[in-house]
Amino acid sequence: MQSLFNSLDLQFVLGSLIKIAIFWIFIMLVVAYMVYAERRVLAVIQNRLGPNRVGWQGLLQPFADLIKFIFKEDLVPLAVNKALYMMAPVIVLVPAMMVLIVYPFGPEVPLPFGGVLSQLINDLTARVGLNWNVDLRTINLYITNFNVGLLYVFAMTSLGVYGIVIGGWASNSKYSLLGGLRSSAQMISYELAMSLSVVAVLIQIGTLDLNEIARGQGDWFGLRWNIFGGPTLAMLPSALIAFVIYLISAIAETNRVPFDLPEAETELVAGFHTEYSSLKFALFFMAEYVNMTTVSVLATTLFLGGWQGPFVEQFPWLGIVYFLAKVFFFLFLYIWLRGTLPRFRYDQLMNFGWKILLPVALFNIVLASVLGVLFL
Amino acid sequence: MQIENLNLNYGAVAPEIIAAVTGVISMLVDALSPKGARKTNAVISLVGLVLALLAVVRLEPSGSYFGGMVTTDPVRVFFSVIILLVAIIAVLLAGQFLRDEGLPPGEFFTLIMFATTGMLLLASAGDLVTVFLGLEIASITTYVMAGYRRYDVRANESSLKYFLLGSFSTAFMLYGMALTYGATGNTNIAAIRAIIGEGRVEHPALLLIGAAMMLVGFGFKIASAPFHLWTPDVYEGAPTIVTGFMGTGPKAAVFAAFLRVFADGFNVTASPIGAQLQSTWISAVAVIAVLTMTIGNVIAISQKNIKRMLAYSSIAHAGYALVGFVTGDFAPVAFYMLAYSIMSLGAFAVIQLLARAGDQKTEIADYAGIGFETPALSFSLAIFLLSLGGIPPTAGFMSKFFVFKTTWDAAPHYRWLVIAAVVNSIISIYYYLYPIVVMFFRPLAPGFIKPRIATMTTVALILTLVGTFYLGLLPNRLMNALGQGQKAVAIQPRLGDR
Amino acid sequence: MEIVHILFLAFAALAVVAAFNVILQRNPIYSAIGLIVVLCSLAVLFLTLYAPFIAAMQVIVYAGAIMVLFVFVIMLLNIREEESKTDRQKYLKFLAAPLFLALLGMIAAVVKTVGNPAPRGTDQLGSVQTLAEGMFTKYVLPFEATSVLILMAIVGSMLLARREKAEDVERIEQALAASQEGAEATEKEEVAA
Amino acid sequence: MVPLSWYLALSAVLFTIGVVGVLIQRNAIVLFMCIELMLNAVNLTLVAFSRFLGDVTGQLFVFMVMTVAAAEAAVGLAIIISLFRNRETLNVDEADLLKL
Repeated sequence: MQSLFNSLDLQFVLGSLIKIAIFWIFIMLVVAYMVYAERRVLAVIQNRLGPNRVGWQGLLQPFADLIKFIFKEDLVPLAVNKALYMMAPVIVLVPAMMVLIVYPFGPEVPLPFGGVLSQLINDLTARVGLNWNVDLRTINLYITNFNVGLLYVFAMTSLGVYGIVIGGWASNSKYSLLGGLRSSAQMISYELAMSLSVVAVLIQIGTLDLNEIARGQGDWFGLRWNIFGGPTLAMLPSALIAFVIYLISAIAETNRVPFDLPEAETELVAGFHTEYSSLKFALFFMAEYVNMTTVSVLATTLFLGGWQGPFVEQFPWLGIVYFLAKVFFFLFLYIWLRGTLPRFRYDQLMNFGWKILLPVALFNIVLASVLGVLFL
Repeated sequence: MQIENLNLNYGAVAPEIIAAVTGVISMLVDALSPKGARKTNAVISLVGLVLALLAVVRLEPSGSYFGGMVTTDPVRVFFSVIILLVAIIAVLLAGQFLRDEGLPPGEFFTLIMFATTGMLLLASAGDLVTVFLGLEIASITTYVMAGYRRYDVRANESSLKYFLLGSFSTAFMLYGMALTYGATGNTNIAAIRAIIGEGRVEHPALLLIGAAMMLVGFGFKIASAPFHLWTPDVYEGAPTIVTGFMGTGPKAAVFAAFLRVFADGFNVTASPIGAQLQSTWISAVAVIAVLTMTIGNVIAISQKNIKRMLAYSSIAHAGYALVGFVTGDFAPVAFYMLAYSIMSLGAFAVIQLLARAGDQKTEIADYAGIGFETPALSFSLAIFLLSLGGIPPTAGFMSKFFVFKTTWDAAPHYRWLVIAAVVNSIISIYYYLYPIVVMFFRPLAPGFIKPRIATMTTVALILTLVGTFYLGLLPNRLMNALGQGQKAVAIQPRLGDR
Repeated sequence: MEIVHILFLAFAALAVVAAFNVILQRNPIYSAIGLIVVLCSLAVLFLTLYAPFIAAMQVIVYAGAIMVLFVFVIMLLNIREEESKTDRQKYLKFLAAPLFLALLGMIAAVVKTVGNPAPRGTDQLGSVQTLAEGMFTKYVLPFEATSVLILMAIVGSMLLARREKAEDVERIEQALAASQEGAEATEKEEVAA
Repeated sequence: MVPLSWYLALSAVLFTIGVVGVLIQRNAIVLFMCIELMLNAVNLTLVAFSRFLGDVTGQLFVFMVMTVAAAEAAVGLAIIISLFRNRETLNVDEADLLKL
């Protein structure tokens, strides 16, 4: 057992756990304030005030909401399938959170007091007889590096659909079931276009490793992003088409306006989570916003250069600022769309996905391959 | 693996490419023509099949291509010809079937063409991967074809049963392939043969279990006992023309792969493990052959429904063909499958016409007295039945003779198998004669009208009749060709020589 | 005992339990969930075999596409628990137990012969590059063959699962009636005679 | 490193469970799931051999198996839907218009 504690694996596990905890708190804050921001921005768009009472400008509103969610009565309808009904929100949230471990939030950064900290840890572990050689002078701003990171992201995203469909079915209510079925059909349909759109970018960069992808966009003063064609400007057309397809299908994937059919109030009450209340509803709610965040993070990494930007090489911590700025841009886009666009009809949605988006994505792969063969 | 070493020769897969492209063309034609293109598609498919036939005949003599995925040898050529003949006859029959039943016209031809692609791939497979893929393309298409008449519960059930048991057997086959791969470190059949011959098998137990699993898989696919239970239900429920098609084409293709994997890949006696493997599988196949023909024939006697009867008869025929396996030689099996395919398709073609739309009349009692009302049909049916029973001078007799004679000469240890087969074929004559008796010597049931016969159907019937007599009367040329082919492949060493 | 052993044992146990769940549940949806768990734990086991690409594909294709289809169909048809009315297949249950034991015996034999060889593959064996090279050189023909397979599956499933259009129903009924009428017409003639 | 025999044993156990499931289950859709389980067990065998033989063929084979499984699932579920439309049950014992 001593050897187990000495092994690199354990250090890796412990290190990862700490990082995961930090990331988790961070993402929860993002989600909380995303909700707040959504309400305020929508209010501005609709010419009203929005929540501004709890704390300065309503900044403590998310915590008030959280407390409300926790203390609300947890109703479990009689006819539900108990086990699945309980499981569904968890199944939705867990894959959504699991995606986060592969995203690079920034370059390798020097940790303030890193040298002192590693010295301290090494001394302490040596005292219990362990021989750890921790080096914390620089740290990576990602949890783990995975050479098929992009596929991992798609794998996890594709699991989220179960929570929705099972939640809809277990509720034993027709609105929920219809919402769940609609949602799963929608997610499957748009996942295809989304994955295919990414292929065009993959042709430019030739790797599935998200870190490599981010690192590869650093030329031109940190502006050689994939949306501009990555290695060669000649790929610009295919990259732009891919970006647009990705954006559209990402919005559909996350069931947001104008593709929020699964929870169309006018026809389906609240869709798959009609029968959920209190904390379980909060989990669904959270999952939706986590998904929005992760989809934005992926868009940032794939198309907008991830943490790359001017002066990142000189000041590595600047990377994380650029990164968040780009992510928040996408999140703002979501809110903006919600404030502006009406909802699609269901048949329009399906037709759009299968008859327009998918063929365009397929065509784009051909375009990208031709351009790649000619210019790369 | 360098591209240059792969031997990418598109001529070597020309038949498969032609079949697949024809399938796509017929699909597009059907999609783009407003009312469905039954006739156009039939013509397109026929042209495609004839082209594929030409491509098969013009295949380069032998060799392996695409990194060993495809092998050209006499086995491939002969079985490809059988498959394409079956497909041509099926296309000829399909036109009337689709019109009489009012079924969606275009897709049927597309399915036949894709199934043909799969079967051709299966017959040419030089690697376990291509065996698997060819098998799946052919089987999955046939599942769909079995359920083609989708308003009909019987067809749905038949399709479901076929699908479930087919996939079940595929899983066995696949597990066998995985274990064989683990034991030999290779999936190429020729390489596996070489490795077994040199005794470089790392885990002999794995190889034996793998071979057994694959035997189970193949046994399911060719409907041999004790894996035959799905056959009668599936054959009865599927539309008659599909029954005819799936009882002949895919079966012949599976026999080709079966021959290549077992009679070629696992037929090496140079090393101890090879010898053990060979003697094990050959005795297993012999036992399966006897079981298959006996069960098929005995149960066939008690059948009241002609499609079920022919289903059991097809089980029995698989047993006869398996007898040829113990020679370790492909020629008798190939000849047998050719003869069986032609006469069986002919019989199903007549039954399709007599059963009417929706397969309403398939009881043998329905055939009472029709003998002289529709003489053309009933005499054809009689001839096909007699041929299936092995009466000279038909194809059925000659093919049985060829198989039994070769086995008797080549494998002295297995003469008991030949005796069992001869006894069985004598029993079988009883139930083949019964419908003939009903047709010609019972009073006509009221309400009989002559079925309409379309031109294409007539052509198909004439083709099968001519084939039946040609193979029965003038088999020499074909047999000589087979004999030469057999020397060219030299699937060796024969069991009798041991 | 390394961490990888613990991982293997944990996920192997999970897979086996979930597999039993697949076959012993009466409600199809629980079976489906069991199968999803098996698939995901196998994906983890693929990772321990240094096959990350296959692991990702396992989740994307099996768990993300195929099983969604299953769950979708179960919900679409609203298949609930089914009490069986007939027991014709009961003998199969008695067959199952000895078969299970026989196969387990076989497994023991296999495991004993295989032993514990050292892995010969490098850790790069399952990388995307290696797989892609194999796929587009030696496996190019099977790869193309799968496209035929998938095209055929699309045609076939559309054909079987779409609803009959009104005109289709009409045409089929006409065709069936035509053959019936023919029969009745001759019957009448005979009666008249 | 986890020994090869562990993987093979697990895969064989899963395969066996699948086979038993096919024998004891009556619901067509669950039966089909058992077959998928068997295919997955085979995939594990193939990947394990691929790793221990140092040969990429096994993993490529798994690709083909996955493709086939997807095609099979599409067609199989379509068949199940078309049967269900015509007779509201998926109990294979009751699919007895065609007797054994």
